[in-house]
Amino acid sequence: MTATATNQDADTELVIAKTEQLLRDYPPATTDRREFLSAQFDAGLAWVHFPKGKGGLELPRSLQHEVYVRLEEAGAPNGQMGNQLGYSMGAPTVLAWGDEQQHERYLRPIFLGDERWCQLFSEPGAGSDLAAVATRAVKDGDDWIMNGQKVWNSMASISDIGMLIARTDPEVPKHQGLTYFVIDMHAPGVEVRPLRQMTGEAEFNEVYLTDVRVPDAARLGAISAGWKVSMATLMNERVMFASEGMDKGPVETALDLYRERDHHEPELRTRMIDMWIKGRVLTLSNQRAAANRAAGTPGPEGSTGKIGYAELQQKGYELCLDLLGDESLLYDSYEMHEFTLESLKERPTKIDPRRRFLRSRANSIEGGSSEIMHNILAERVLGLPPEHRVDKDVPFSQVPRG
Amino acid sequence: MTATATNQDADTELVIAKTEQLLRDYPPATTDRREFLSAQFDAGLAWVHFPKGKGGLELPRSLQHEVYVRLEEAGAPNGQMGNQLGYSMGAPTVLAWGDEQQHERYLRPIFLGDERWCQLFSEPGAGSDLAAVATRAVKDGDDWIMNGQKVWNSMASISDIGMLIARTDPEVPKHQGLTYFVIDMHAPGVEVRPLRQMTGEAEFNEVYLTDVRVPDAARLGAISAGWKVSMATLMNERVMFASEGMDKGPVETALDLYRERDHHEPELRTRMIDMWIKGRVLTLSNQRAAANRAAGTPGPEGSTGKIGYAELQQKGYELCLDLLGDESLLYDSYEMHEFTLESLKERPTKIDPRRRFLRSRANSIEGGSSEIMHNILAERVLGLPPEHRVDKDVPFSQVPRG
Amino acid sequence: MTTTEETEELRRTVRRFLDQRSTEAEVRRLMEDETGYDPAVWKQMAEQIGLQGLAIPEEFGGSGFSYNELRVVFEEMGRALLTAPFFATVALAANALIECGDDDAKKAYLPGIASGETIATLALSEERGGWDDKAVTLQASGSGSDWTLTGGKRFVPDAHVADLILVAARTADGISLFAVEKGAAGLSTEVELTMDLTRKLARVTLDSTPAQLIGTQGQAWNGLRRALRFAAVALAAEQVGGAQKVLDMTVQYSKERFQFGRPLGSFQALKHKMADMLVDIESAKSAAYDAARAVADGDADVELSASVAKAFCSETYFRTAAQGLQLHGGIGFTWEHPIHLYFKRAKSSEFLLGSPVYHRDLVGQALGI
Amino acid sequence: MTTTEETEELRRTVRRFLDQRSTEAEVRRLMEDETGYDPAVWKQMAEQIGLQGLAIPEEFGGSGFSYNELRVVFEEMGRALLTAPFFATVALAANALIECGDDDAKKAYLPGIASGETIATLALSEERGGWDDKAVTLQASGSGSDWTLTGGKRFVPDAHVADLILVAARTADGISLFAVEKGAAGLSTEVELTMDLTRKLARVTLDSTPAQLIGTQGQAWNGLRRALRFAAVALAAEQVGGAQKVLDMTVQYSKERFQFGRPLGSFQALKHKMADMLVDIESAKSAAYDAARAVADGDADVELSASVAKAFCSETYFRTAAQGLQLHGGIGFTWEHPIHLYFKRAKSSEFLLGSPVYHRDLVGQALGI
Repeated sequence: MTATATNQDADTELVIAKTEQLLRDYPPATTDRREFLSAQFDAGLAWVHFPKGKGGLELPRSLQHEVYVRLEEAGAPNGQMGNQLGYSMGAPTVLAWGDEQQHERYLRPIFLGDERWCQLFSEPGAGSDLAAVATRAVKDGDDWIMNGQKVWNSMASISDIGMLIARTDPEVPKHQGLTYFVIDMHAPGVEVRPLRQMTGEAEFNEVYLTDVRVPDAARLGAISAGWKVSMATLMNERVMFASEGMDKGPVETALDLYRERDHHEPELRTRMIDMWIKGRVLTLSNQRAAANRAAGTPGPEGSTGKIGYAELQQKGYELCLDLLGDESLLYDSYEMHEFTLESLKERPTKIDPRRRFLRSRANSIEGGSSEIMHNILAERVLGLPPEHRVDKDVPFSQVPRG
Repeated sequence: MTATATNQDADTELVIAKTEQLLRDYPPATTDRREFLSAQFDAGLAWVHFPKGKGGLELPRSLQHEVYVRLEEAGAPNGQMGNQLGYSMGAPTVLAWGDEQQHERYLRPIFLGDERWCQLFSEPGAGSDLAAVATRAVKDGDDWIMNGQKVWNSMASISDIGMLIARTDPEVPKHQGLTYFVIDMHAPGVEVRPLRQMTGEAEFNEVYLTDVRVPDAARLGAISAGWKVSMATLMNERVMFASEGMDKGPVETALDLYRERDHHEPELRTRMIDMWIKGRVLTLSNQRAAANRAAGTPGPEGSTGKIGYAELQQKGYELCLDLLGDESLLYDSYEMHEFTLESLKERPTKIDPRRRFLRSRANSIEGGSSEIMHNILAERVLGLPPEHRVDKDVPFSQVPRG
Repeated sequence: MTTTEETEELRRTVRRFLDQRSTEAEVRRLMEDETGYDPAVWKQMAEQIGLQGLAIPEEFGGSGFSYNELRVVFEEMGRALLTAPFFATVALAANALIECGDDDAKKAYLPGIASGETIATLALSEERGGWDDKAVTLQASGSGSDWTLTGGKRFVPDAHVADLILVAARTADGISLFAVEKGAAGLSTEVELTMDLTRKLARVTLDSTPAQLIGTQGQAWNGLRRALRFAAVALAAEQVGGAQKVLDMTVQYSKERFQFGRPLGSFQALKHKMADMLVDIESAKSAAYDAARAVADGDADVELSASVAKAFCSETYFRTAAQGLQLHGGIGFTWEHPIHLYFKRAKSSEFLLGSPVYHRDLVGQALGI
Repeated sequence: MTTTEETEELRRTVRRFLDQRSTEAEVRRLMEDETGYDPAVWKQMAEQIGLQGLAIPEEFGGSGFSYNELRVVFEEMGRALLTAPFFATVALAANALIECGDDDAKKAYLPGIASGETIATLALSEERGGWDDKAVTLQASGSGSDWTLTGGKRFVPDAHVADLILVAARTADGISLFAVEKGAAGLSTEVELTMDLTRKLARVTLDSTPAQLIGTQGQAWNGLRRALRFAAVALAAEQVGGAQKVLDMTVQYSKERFQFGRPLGSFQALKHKMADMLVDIESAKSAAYDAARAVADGDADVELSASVAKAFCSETYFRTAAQGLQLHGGIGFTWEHPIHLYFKRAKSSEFLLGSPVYHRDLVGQALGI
């Protein structure tokens, strides 16, 4: 019963030592934010699993946690804050598919917060069927001219760079004709409009692209390799979704509400307990998934997390409303708020459970709907036969759409 | 607000009058069973919706109820008893697809109980995909030679006639090469074996057919018309399934168990109430379906009944077991009983809820699985696109099976 | 009992009217409008098709039809998300009057409701919510025919536009019912922001407000409870109508929306979900229609039927709306798509007149468990 | 804590053994056999792989491994439907002894269990069932070291083949634990017919039967309760193993079985159901593994973890078995197909050691609600 992972211990020690060194050399209290983050990048503590010289130390990704725990304790700035999409999804994609110049061009500005990133994948006609992207990019000399419409773009109104997939060849089957770009959100022809949602606010945007000129240097990966490149982005999105927001979630909110009120129908106690158990088991599953990933033996519990998360949010806030009773007939405000730099900073700690109840309906749609996640589990984990595909070997231009 | 259905009233009166006449002419107390039933057949009160001279009066089917209520009150014999499959499924099929000779040959013996019928449709390789029947019938002079295996045949061991579909042409798509026969269960080469089920008993049989010789006169409908003919049988089967067994069902059993015991976790009360509501709503739905059928405006509530019935049985007996508590760890008897003429007569009124619990698992499989019922509702009622069919236009002999 | 054809003719008439007068654009306009209804439409409903008086007895100015007809009207209104004080006036106030046992009050108020002149409502819940007798704590002062009310009521549908507010209050011998008319001294109303903007709920504040006693002092609860259950049956019919509309929208969308080169509705997992919605809604219809029949026939256990219908139809509507929203994908989450209006109506009508949890408990009591 | 590789090596060893020794044919033979286990296999389990003593402390003849390893053994036994008194001996009796606080008793009995010589069980429930202190009403007579027991116990796993029966009984100061050895005067056992024929449950009748007091008179309940919870964790691991096996069988079948010219597993509605089974089982594994870890680490709230695991894994196993049976269609309903054996094990293990309803109630108490 002795641990054999001595390597792992050595890695952990190295990361801790380097973090402590960074904090000694650049005391957070007296160091400018950009200067600190720049030093953190140089120390390889931005993404410890990245290559040396590119913000990392070539160590297991799980050790990044050790860095953040210590930086937060010391009150140091956080390089993800306000640029989660750039940090968690943009950077790994650039690293995996960009060339040396692109690594040089994009990684440091992401980490320093000089450039905020957003994602421009979904379209009105390409939701679950993401590869059905119809936004066209046509080569024009050294540039590409883009036209199309994107949707469900969070942060787009305050971002500098957009990760975008566009169709560069409509005459081949749909997965083959896509190319990946990182476009300048301030370029002429890029128009960002807030998209109001059922909660009243506008957390997302629509992005209209009209004759937007994008240099070929902003292409990530080869022409027509866009689908593969986008997978690098999406894999990281699902990790984000499955693990976020577990601090003061629906179960804790419900338990608080339950305890605040003095009497209850017995049915509510039953549901409260059931929900608490589900929440606990989901947390345990996420921990198990993280441990297995860290140990290099990822299991299906990674993919199941997103389904469980959505269900817990939805059923959990339904219970909250039942516990609120007739107050659930009312709402706090349907005024349309847009996402701004300010709202980003003041990240509210207590959101009305009725708003969260409405918001939770999107949890089973965004970032891969529960239906798509079920397909993935059935086909990739259980090895069941794939869906019958009518669009597989047909040029995109001839696939029925609507 | 006045009723306009004066025709209906006249029909009802006629049926009642004829029933009372029958009872006067053939007092049940002093009349032999066969004699009474024969007179009932001649009076057109066997199946009131059948043609005159063939057991009917050409009146709405719903009026049959009026007959049975009065006969039961008067203690008259019941022409369905012990031959439900012949009465409810065989007779309508013979009427719809048989010729005059066949009407003459089969209808009266069914009603008099001279010939008991069973159904030989399903096969090990043809369950939900019933049209995949592989039992072969090959023409040999005026006869057909049959070989194959049937399964899930209730009453087969005590039946005289089997409704059977067989493949007469394997070189056309599967629905087109089937033919319907009513075979003599006592013919050489017909072997009936009990099929033990998870409850311990053998309610069904397997039927092996080895070089069974069947005269062409036992063919119902045209050669290759078997699929259409079988629909007449199956339609009547679903009506049977959706309406049976609602007298002392799982909800009443659970309520009795609930009341017998003095204390309960609150969760059980919640589930008891929920189940009672579901049971009541299902009963109301069945009543609505019956009323709409009677009024000639059948709605989807007919097709939804079977799904609801299966679910109520399963969840209901699960609740019964929870109410029984640790007694549910035990069982009454796994001894293998077969279905006999005697067991048919003494139809037990109180079956152990643990046995019913096990039996209920078949409710969502037999007579069209819940999955198939969902397909039917989605495609026929909601008009959604049909499943992708790989076996539609392919000769049966070339369809992948397993 | 009417024949099916007559009921269906009524349905067609109401649907035709609402298709024109309660369009999505109109519903959205009224959602943002604090008044919350269109007086011209209200007048047409009364004068052209006589909806307000449909189930009011002929002797009190109505047409004397039964709940078998009225439930069709509520079904259609639920389908169209009609934004108007119809539920408050017809399901709550008219039922409370019909069940109050006070002929003078009936004569005084029912004809105005039937003709469309009077908008009315019932004020029961208070600060903490709830829809049973325990919810009523407001104390009336006075005696004989001289009463005043002081206190607050909440979650009162359309009180801000009501000409007549029926108020449940405590008196010496129990719960009594009072009539408070618009403009009465000390009466004020304030619309609250509702999750479901298509049904307005108001706070009512009473400050020594003169009120007319209806029925016998202290004896109002039995009638009120029956009225609340009858209103719950109307609500169940609304829920069934809304749920059917959501299914229709979803089926339609799934036939038109293509993903992976196929209509969404060709994916078996989605087909089965829609089939489940259908099973659920057909069951809910059975519960709602039977409860309406029980009201019409005056069944002895009509309150049980009402609780069954309210509990079952509430959950069916919510499940249907939630599933329908899911099957619409991202578009269903936007403000501009109508499905969230149904989703919010579904959730809110779960709570109105007592949640499914509450009504299931009542069913348990009726079963003696 | 062991590394994953070591645990997986243990799993492979146990699976290899059970693949040979607990085949379906063997399970079916033992189902019909009243003894209910194969003494040769029992001996091999102890002598070849040391399973009985795996988590018994080294000082009492065991190997001193923790529940992190033991749960793998139970998982595999659940998967193979092992029909043997292993659960009774190791999960119930050994835990009761380990938690009894009586070193003499441990020394007397644990080495025999570890070596495979002693088959043991715990008798708690009586005529009415139940798994808490209220279930224990049998009154012991005597004092000091001189006790006799008279009365009955029910639902006692494998009591009919046990060399040692630990009996919970009432004494002056509360619940006490007693050891009754095979052949004791007045002791008789009778196997009852179980729904799940792969686990035998017996009635135990005691008639002035001499019994040895274990631990302090009247102080046994705390240790017993812990032992019952630890046994519940073993059962949860069994359930997880059984559920995974059902999913494996179902996936396999759905790939091989063709209907409509396609494998069943190509139908999306069925694929999604199997995906749901997977999600469910992965969650159950998280609960069971964590509870085993909590036992191994001696967490303060280990009893809560055990109740969570028992409640969750019980229902997962049953849902999985029910769905698996459904997806097998008619063949799954036959006696000859093995899936009903899992279905019955699932349902029965829901009740054994307290139903999910009971354990959820305990969770509620722990939450203070």
